[in-house]
Amino acid sequence: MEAMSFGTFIWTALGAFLTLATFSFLYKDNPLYKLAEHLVVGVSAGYFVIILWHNGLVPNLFSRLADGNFYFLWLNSSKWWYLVPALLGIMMWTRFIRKWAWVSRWPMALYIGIATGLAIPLEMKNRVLTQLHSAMRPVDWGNFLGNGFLDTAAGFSQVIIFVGTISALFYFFFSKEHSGVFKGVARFGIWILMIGFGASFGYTVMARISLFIQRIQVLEDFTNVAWTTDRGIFLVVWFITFGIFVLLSIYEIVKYLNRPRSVQ
Amino acid sequence: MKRQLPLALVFIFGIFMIIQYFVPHESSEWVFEFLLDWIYIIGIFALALGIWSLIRVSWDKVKYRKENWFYSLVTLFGLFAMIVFGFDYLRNFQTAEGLQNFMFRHFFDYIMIPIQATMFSLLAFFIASAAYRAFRARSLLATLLLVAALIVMLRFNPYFGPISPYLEKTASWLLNVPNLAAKRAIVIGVGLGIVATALKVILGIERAYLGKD
Amino acid sequence: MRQKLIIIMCLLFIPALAAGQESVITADSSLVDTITVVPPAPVTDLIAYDKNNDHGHAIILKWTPSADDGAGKKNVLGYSIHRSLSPNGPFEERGIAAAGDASYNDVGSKERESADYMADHVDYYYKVRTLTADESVYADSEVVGPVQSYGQWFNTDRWMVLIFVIGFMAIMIFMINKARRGAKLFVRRLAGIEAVDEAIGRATEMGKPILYVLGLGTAAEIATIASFTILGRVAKKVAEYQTGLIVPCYDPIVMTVAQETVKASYMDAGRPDSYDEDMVYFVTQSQFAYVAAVNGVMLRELPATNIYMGKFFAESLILAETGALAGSIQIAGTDEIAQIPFFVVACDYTLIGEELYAASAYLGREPVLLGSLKAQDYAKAAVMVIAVIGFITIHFGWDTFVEWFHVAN
Amino acid sequence: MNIFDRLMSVDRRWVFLFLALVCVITYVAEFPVDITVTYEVENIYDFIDTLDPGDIIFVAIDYDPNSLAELHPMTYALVEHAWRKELKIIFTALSQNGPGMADLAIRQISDSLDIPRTYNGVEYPAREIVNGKDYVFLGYKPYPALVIVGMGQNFRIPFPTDYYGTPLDQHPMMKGVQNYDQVKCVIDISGTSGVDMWIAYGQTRYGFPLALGLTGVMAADYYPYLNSGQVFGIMGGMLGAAQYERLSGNTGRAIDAMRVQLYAHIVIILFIIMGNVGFLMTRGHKEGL
Repeated sequence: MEAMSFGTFIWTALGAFLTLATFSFLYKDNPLYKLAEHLVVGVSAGYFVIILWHNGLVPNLFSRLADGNFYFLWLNSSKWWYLVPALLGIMMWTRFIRKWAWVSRWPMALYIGIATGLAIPLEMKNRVLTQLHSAMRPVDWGNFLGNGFLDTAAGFSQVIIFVGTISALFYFFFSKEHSGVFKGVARFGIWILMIGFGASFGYTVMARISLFIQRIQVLEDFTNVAWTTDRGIFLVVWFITFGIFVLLSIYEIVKYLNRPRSVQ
Repeated sequence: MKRQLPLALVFIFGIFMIIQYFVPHESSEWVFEFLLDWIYIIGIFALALGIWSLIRVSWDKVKYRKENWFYSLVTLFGLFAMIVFGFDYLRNFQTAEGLQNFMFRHFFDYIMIPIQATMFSLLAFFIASAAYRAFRARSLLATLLLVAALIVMLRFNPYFGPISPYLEKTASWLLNVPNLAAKRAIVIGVGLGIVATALKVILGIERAYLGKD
Repeated sequence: MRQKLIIIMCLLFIPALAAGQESVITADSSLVDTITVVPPAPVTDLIAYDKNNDHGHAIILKWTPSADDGAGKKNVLGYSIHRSLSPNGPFEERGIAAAGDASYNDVGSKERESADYMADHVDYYYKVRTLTADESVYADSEVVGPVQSYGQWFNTDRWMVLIFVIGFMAIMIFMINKARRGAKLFVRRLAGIEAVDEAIGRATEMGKPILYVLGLGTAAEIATIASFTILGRVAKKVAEYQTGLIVPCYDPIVMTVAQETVKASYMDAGRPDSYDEDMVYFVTQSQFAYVAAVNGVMLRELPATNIYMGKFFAESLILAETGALAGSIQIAGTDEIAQIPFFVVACDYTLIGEELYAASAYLGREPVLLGSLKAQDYAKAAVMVIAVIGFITIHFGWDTFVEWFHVAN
Repeated sequence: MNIFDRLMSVDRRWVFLFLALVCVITYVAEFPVDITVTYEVENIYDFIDTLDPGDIIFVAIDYDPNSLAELHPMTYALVEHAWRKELKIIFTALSQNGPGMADLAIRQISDSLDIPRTYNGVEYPAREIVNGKDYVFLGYKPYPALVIVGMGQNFRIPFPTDYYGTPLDQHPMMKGVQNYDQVKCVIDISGTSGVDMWIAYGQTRYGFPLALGLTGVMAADYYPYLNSGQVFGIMGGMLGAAQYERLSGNTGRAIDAMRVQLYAHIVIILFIIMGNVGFLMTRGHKEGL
């Protein structure tokens, strides 16, 4: 374990403490979780203010108007047209004044107009056409049963992919009652959907457990530092960090053991 | 002015952006990039509204001593501390030195990262409790969901002896065949849904987002 | 960007190659004969033309690889592309293609200030040099040119997208007009939608609020825009029943729009006085900090119903499980495919994918919106018919039809 | 409330507690677990295992620190296996951040070889790994496609000297080694698109046997190459690394991680089964009423 200064260790302890505080949410909502929650909300909101200022506003607006002058309202800057988005941005602020709040609809309308117009051809291409094109694949009839057990590349798998896609699309029809042949196809569609959902749920478990393992590692590293340095003060910090949670756990266990028992 | 102009703006800019997609020429590209800058800058200005909302809601709690008001103070502390550090103790607004500020970085590394990473890791537990609570063989559909999930979760389990390789193969088949079909159908449907909704917005049929007077 | 990167990397590589050669020769003279230094055959049939369907500033080169590339003397390493403003030079190296490649896309910058700037409507001349391990042993092709780059006004790769967009728009306008004229349109029931009404009633009975989460999307995302419409309907009912409503927001513009939407709904319901600006508030733009806050709200306010509509990412399951713990009825809808399984498992009702986009029409029951739903169905039917035709034709070896639907870029 | 009702309505906090305990215990206690081995990993193992001492293999380490957690265990298992079999290795690192990690891996695995160990019942004596005799680390050069093509003619073209500045010909193991013709196989451990280059410019052009070690997310996309025979084996993610560790009898970090995964999965599955047993039993009961 590499040497760590006491200052850094205190910060690490803070991180470990907040990690445990957040985990305490699993037991129930409690003051420590509330503390962590409210702290992270404030800190992250402040963080984004700073990031958007330094990486957004300054390079995208201020630096472009930098050669302009306040007395000319920056109209003399070489990229004066960037005053337009600035003005639109300021229009958003009319929401602070009740009477003028409706002005903020203009930039909002612009924003939504640009976003929707952008989405239409892009989504048509990226989702509909791309998937449609890849759905139209020839089936490998010569290798219908495939090599070995449930071969993904086998012909029958390709048939199931195609039929499954079409049936699942059937399920999404809104203006047709699911009845007759339609019902059968839509039914197969929903089976495919459910199997797909189940499989991807099961597949994700591993990645989620990994996240927890990583948090255990962080706490382990913190513990290792505390126990392998020769300065007792590290251990004191370690005991304080974990001690609060140990005491609270004992308190909860005692409370649980002495709970009033209802007679059934 | 209050309602017709915004609707007209949505229509004009929407149609422009659709046409723009088909015109690769530099002039169309220039306008496109300029408009994206607009969106970006409007978004940054709007953050002020968001921060104002956060401050007002938090401050109200403190002022009227509502339940948990103390924690709102913590939020306000975090917010202002980050802003002060991020401008290098309010000394540098024009240059990005604040991003290297010692406290700014340490608040990020030892407060934001641990809490967020831990929130994320709670998923390990929630995925377990969700599976326990919801995976019941209530109906055919629920059973299909359950069985598919079980097989995939067992895919690397060695305790089934000779069946193990088959479990692994079935799992990979489930992931690559029915799962692919399901995804493809959903993606196509979603694509059409998005285009339909976007068209409704541009044509002024869906206008809930504009509010009313 | 990627093109530029490759060019930069190539430029870096050339001195490395040169330096390498030197040290080989000095290090061990026996090595010299292990590397062939006979000049290779030059590339032939070199052609250069403007790249189509772009904004200009790019020229494509094609050639037949050297006879010694992978065959013959087998000593070709790659090809370097040289460009000049005059057929006699001086030539500037533009990039490198590996051996076996038979084309190169010379992309310049469109920024006048850039060192890599490549002007449109200017005559350029090209030659391709066949490279070997020895820097001084190479073979140049003949010079081709002049060739100019220029931008196009229509991207012919995308005509199928245009047909689809216009076709869909036409069906939509037609169906909406039909609906306006009073045609009866049938829509089947969707459990998730019907649950919304019940859930609001339940909240009223319990005297508890409704939590509406718009997700992590920005207002530029169509899923969020669809969610605004649903929020509008929910808020109207909430106003009528005088139930509480909590809308924590992730994005400031989403918050602004949501405030307008909710306010309008309260006015529609005739209760503008009950509208409180703080029902819709901003939390933070950080994914898990936002989740932490919403979790807190769920456990402290114990809402009767949680509605999640819009874009959701990994947080979907954290929200849904915490909501279940709080005993709330939960209705979710998202188009984010990876998250649908989690909502399906943990929520009482889930709108899968495009059902989210249909929800507003269902809740409103206005003929115009139902017309658009019908249009969506026709488009889906068209897609299915095309898929089946394509699937059949490709089995008969006719893949032209399928290729129509391939959009190159 | 009978036992089956109880099975159905266990407080979720017991699920949390149980899962957390199992994760922590399996993380701390280092007991071996068995891993189901798939043929695409076994192919790689068998290939390496049947080579003769002195044969040369080529290992490309093309990943960045962000995929280190998944791919480092593969490198460790594979390289240690090869060195225990007294094979010689040529390393390259064709991604920008690769050389540092490759260097670290080489040093750490060399240290491990200093200790005698028993794998799969075979005793391997301690062995000093010597640069130039047991391995050569060529290092990094930009533009991977060209480097890969160049090495097909002669390793000395892109890499006249190795990573540490020594001319290749001063290394005894490089005597007579010109290009891919003298190596038995190429194994690319990659978290980047460099793997496409190895397939397109390397395997397709020079026809050497190629095996891949990929991140879990990437692996699925490369199975078609396995079916077409261009690639003789694939290790995908932590699971692939764990399989290799198990085959070589060298329990390492991948198996450590998989041990937690395996038991965490089993806990979840047990809870699901418990819920269903309760559900099925009470449903019959209630319908009877």
